[in-house]
Amino acid sequence: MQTIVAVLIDGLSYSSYLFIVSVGLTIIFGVMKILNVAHGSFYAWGAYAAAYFIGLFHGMGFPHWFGFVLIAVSAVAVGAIIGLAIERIILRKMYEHEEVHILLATFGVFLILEDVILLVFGVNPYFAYQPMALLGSVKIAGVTRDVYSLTLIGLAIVIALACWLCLARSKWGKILKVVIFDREIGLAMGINVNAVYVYTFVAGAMLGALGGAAIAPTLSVSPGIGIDVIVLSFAVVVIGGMGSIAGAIIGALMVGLLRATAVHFVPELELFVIFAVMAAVLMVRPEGLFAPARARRI
Amino acid sequence: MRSLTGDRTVRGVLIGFTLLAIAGFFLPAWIVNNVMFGLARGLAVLGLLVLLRTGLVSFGHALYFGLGAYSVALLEQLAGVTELVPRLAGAVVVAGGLGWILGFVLRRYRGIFFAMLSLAFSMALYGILVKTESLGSTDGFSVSPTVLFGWSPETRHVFLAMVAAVCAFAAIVVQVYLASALGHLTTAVRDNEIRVEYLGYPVARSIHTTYVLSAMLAGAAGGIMAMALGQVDPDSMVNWTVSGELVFITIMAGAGNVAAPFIGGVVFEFIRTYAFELAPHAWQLIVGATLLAIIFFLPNGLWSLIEKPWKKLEKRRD
Amino acid sequence: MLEVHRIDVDIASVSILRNAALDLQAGQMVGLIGRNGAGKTTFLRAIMGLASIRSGQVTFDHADITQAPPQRRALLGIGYMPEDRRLVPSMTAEDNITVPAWSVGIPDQEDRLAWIYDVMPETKVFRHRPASSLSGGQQKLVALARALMAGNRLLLLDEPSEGVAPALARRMSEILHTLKDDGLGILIAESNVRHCADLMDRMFAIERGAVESRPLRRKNGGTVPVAGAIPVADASPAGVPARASGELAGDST
Amino acid sequence: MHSMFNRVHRLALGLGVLATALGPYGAVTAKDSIDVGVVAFLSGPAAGPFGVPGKNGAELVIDAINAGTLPAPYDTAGFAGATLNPIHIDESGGNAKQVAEYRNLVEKQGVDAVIGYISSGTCLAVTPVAEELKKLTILSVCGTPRIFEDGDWTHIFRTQAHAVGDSIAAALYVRDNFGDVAGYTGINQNYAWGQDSWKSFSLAMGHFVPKAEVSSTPQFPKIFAGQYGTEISTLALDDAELVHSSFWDGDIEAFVVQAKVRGFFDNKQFLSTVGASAIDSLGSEFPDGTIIGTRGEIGILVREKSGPLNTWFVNAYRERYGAWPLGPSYQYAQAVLALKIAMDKAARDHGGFPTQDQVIAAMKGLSFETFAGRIELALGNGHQAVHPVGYGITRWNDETGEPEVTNITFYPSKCIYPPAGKPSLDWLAEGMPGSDC
Repeated sequence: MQTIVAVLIDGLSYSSYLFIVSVGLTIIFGVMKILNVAHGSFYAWGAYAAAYFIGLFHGMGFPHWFGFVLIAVSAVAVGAIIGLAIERIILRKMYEHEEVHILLATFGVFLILEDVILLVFGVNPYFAYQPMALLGSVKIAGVTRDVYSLTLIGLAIVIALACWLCLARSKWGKILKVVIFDREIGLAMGINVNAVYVYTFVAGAMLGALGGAAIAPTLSVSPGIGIDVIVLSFAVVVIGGMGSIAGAIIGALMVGLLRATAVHFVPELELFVIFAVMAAVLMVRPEGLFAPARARRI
Repeated sequence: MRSLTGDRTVRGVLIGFTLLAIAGFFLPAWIVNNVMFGLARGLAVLGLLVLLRTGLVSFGHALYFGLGAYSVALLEQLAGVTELVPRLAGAVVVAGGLGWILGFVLRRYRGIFFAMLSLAFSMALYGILVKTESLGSTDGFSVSPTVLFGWSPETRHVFLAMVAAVCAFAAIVVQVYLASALGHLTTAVRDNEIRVEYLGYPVARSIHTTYVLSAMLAGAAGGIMAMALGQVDPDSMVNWTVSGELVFITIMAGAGNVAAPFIGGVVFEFIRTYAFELAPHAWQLIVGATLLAIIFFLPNGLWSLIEKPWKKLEKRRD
Repeated sequence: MLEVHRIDVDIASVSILRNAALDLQAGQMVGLIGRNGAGKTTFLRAIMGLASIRSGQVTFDHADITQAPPQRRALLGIGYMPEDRRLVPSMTAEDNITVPAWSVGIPDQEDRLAWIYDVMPETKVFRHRPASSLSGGQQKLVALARALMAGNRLLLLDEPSEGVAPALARRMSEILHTLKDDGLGILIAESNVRHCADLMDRMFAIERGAVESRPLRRKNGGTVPVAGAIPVADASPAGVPARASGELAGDST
Repeated sequence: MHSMFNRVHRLALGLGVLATALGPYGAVTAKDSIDVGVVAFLSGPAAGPFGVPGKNGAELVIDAINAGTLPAPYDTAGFAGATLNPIHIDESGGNAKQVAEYRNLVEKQGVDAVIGYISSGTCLAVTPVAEELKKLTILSVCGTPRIFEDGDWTHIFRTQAHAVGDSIAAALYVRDNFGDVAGYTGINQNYAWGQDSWKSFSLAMGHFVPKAEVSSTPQFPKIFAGQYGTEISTLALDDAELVHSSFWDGDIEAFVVQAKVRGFFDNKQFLSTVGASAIDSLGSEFPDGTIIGTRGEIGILVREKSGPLNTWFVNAYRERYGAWPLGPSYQYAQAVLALKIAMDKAARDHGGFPTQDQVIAAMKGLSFETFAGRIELALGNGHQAVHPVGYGITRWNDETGEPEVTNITFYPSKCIYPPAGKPSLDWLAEGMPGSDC
């Protein structure tokens, strides 16, 4: 019983983290049809920026809670600066290219950003545990857990709701739907598709960076952290259905809970199960469990 | 006309690889090594090129590359095999076998779904290897030097010649395949699948055949890599970044000719070696920047640099 | 109002339009007639900025819009209705119609919508239904309504009566007539002029990417000569074959 | 500037060789300088706590030896009189890449020897290639016993003792200080080092603390995993109160940070065989009361130890790098020292600059004074070092604002290593016959 509760809680907090990272990827794919490998870099940069600034401001005597502000600021700044730069400098010139070229270009950007991290932040790991330490711990079903990881669950819910409201309830969401459905018809109807792409990419980048920034306090932030994250979020997005936010939720929950179960019972299968499920879903429902309404011409 | 160009390519491949094998005896060891690594990668890229002609891009070809490499390592661990021929055969058979099985599934997929399913399969293998102690976990295995019919040569030059022979053979097989009716069919599938289907040709089967061929090439490539390097491990052989690198070399090389992958593979190996030497903290940056430069300025790959003057020359001759 | 000066358009380095030219005044309805694959759709897309023009010029109200970003057309009052309608299936009819209003930021969008419903009362009936639940003909009407939302000066209609029932086609002609009388310029690309030949002020024939002005044949058999018109011998409406039924398949829901 | 020129020069040379297909590099003969590859993690999670301190330690001692400023008995300048020119290589990127890099070092850069390697995985991968290329290679940090127990190498030395001694010393420390512990579990990385550490620790515990029950679900996350939320839950749910870990790179820091917030260390006795680097980087965040080891007479356990060599090392290191020397700083410095001693000795024995074979012969079975202890190449046919291994208990000192380790006990090498020729796990399983504890 205790173990089941532990699996649930571990799985949920891991899922939340996966969701926050993956939702940006799925949004970018949905709108721009770009599978962005550089998403792993947004994550890494978000984590580095947050860890760096939390360490810096903590050293200057700022209170612990200020870390939360820094997490948000880091995510927004990283997304805005790096996201905008990539869209403007690289992707803008590539929309007419073949899909595989765009994918590879994002891979190139990923490689470049991996090393720029080293050049900017050096090779030493960063720690930003202050926000996590501030929130302390709570005992659930006999296991003590950090409140911080639990708040990630809350953050994931807030982000999911915000995305849903934005897409389903706002004028913006409807414009986005038109572009998702058909870029050309959007243009013909006066939508500045380039602007939509910029906003989408920057928003997606911010979400990716937020994933990194939010998880930074629980990690040693060190070079290479983006490599595993990117395939994990691919798995999440593919399982749920590429381009679907509900799908990202389902995908993250499945991956998170599966992994937690594996770690508790058969640790050797921890990684395998994730990709086995990804393959299985692709085989049974290639569009993903929560495929968005297919871009079927009616 | 087409068979004529085919002949010319075959001749070019034969001459090129023969020269390379001979040159190998005069090159310093480190260049021999890099050329071998480059040829091994080139062989896997040749597999991707075959798929690309069908319009498919696999983001998980490290599955077969790694499988080939691990076949060589495990053959040695379990049965003490160090002979070149059984090692290579093992790599090709294991990779081709799995390719044949997975092909039944993958042949139904196109575009991004094909890429993602390939990725999933390769990462599943990665997940198993990394977490299983008896399979070497993250360490992998060492591979002892390859023996050639009971003879273990002092230098690696002989081995380079063997690798060159294998690559030449593979390139010619692919060239012949692409020129065959089945090969033409795959290209037609890329251009208009439905039309091919209407004409009554079995699209799924031709994709399946191509896929198995591609898996065998990547398996051989991994096997050669393991032998050339003397080491296998999941991060360098099976992780998604390896698949990414292979696709990168495919684009860098260009899909115009069966010789292109080998040129691309060798160039990549030298770029990496020098990038690493000049800037150990920024070698990925250099590789990434090269990738972007190729995509932007040389979208048809290095081969277009060779092809253009060649075509000009031919025109003049005509 | 709209002038297309000798444009060349390539798609994937295949020449689609060569020296294509056409002009249109406010309150005029002009037909662009040609068989399937002649380049009608590309011509309209080039005007909309969706296909890039290699050489030549497009002006609207004497302003050069050849290289202007595509979305600027809607702002200028040009509405476009693609042949295959392309409504967003998950959105309601009204949301589909209102899209250009949101993107362009039409200040009197309520009035405009009311006016559209006034011209096409039938669309008002199913305005709250998702586009995916509408019949092909209904979707055509919604697509026209959507084009009207931004297109208060010029309409570019790609095969408006294609694949719809004769009754609806007649109704479409009626609507277009009203719009023309309201002063809109209308350019209709058709492979079959039967339904709106009456309304046409001028016609241009398009064949293998070249556009030529040509006499209009009235129902009564007479012709209305157009200044500078060059008669095209074998391109009479009757000579335009009906489209292969297989190609219609994609158009029905 | 000089090194830049060198690189460009090498690049041009390399290209020249490629283009004109010149013959292979000739063997480099007598000289006033030698090139030595120094391999350590310069990027990745292991760079900060291990690679960079290791590289610094090597650099410090190389410069001092080149200049002849090391205290006696190592105060002669140079290596058999020659200046050592280090070529630094990053150990990250996976085993296959390291093997390729090793081939490049030897065959392209033409180094005279290679010093380094932190990860047991890299050591296992590089060793056969080093032997194949016949290049003197001194492994400095890695700990898997498999190197010399599964193989017999001529060109490979290791100046660091292997993991079995660390584990035995750890079990002994537990017996001596926490003898009534009822059960134990572990979290170790899923590769050679982690697996060997856990295996030998549980064997040693069975021997020294037989009452303690071993957990059925020890955790083996992937190296550099970085997130241990789920693993911490499983360990917390386990009844065992002692938690063994051989985490060493950024992983130990991540684990400690994540576990501490969850009150993990309030209920568990944590034993970290090699996590000392985290004590400095985490400061007061590092849990008090942890059993900590450094794999030898190095690092934080000998920080206060007096003696001219250690005082010089600690002070010179602090002055140059502004930080305490960590275990890896000592380990790399010791490997460099071994090379100097062997080269000097070979030069003395043979008169003139020694050949590689002479250096190898001189190094075999070497026993030498290091900065804070003694190293004997007693195992692996004179190629594998043994030395005492110690443990202590961590405590944050609020007054000095520095961490400290109390209650330090060192266990002599005669006690914790098997006699020459005996595989250590077999020896452990047999109950450590001949051990002198």
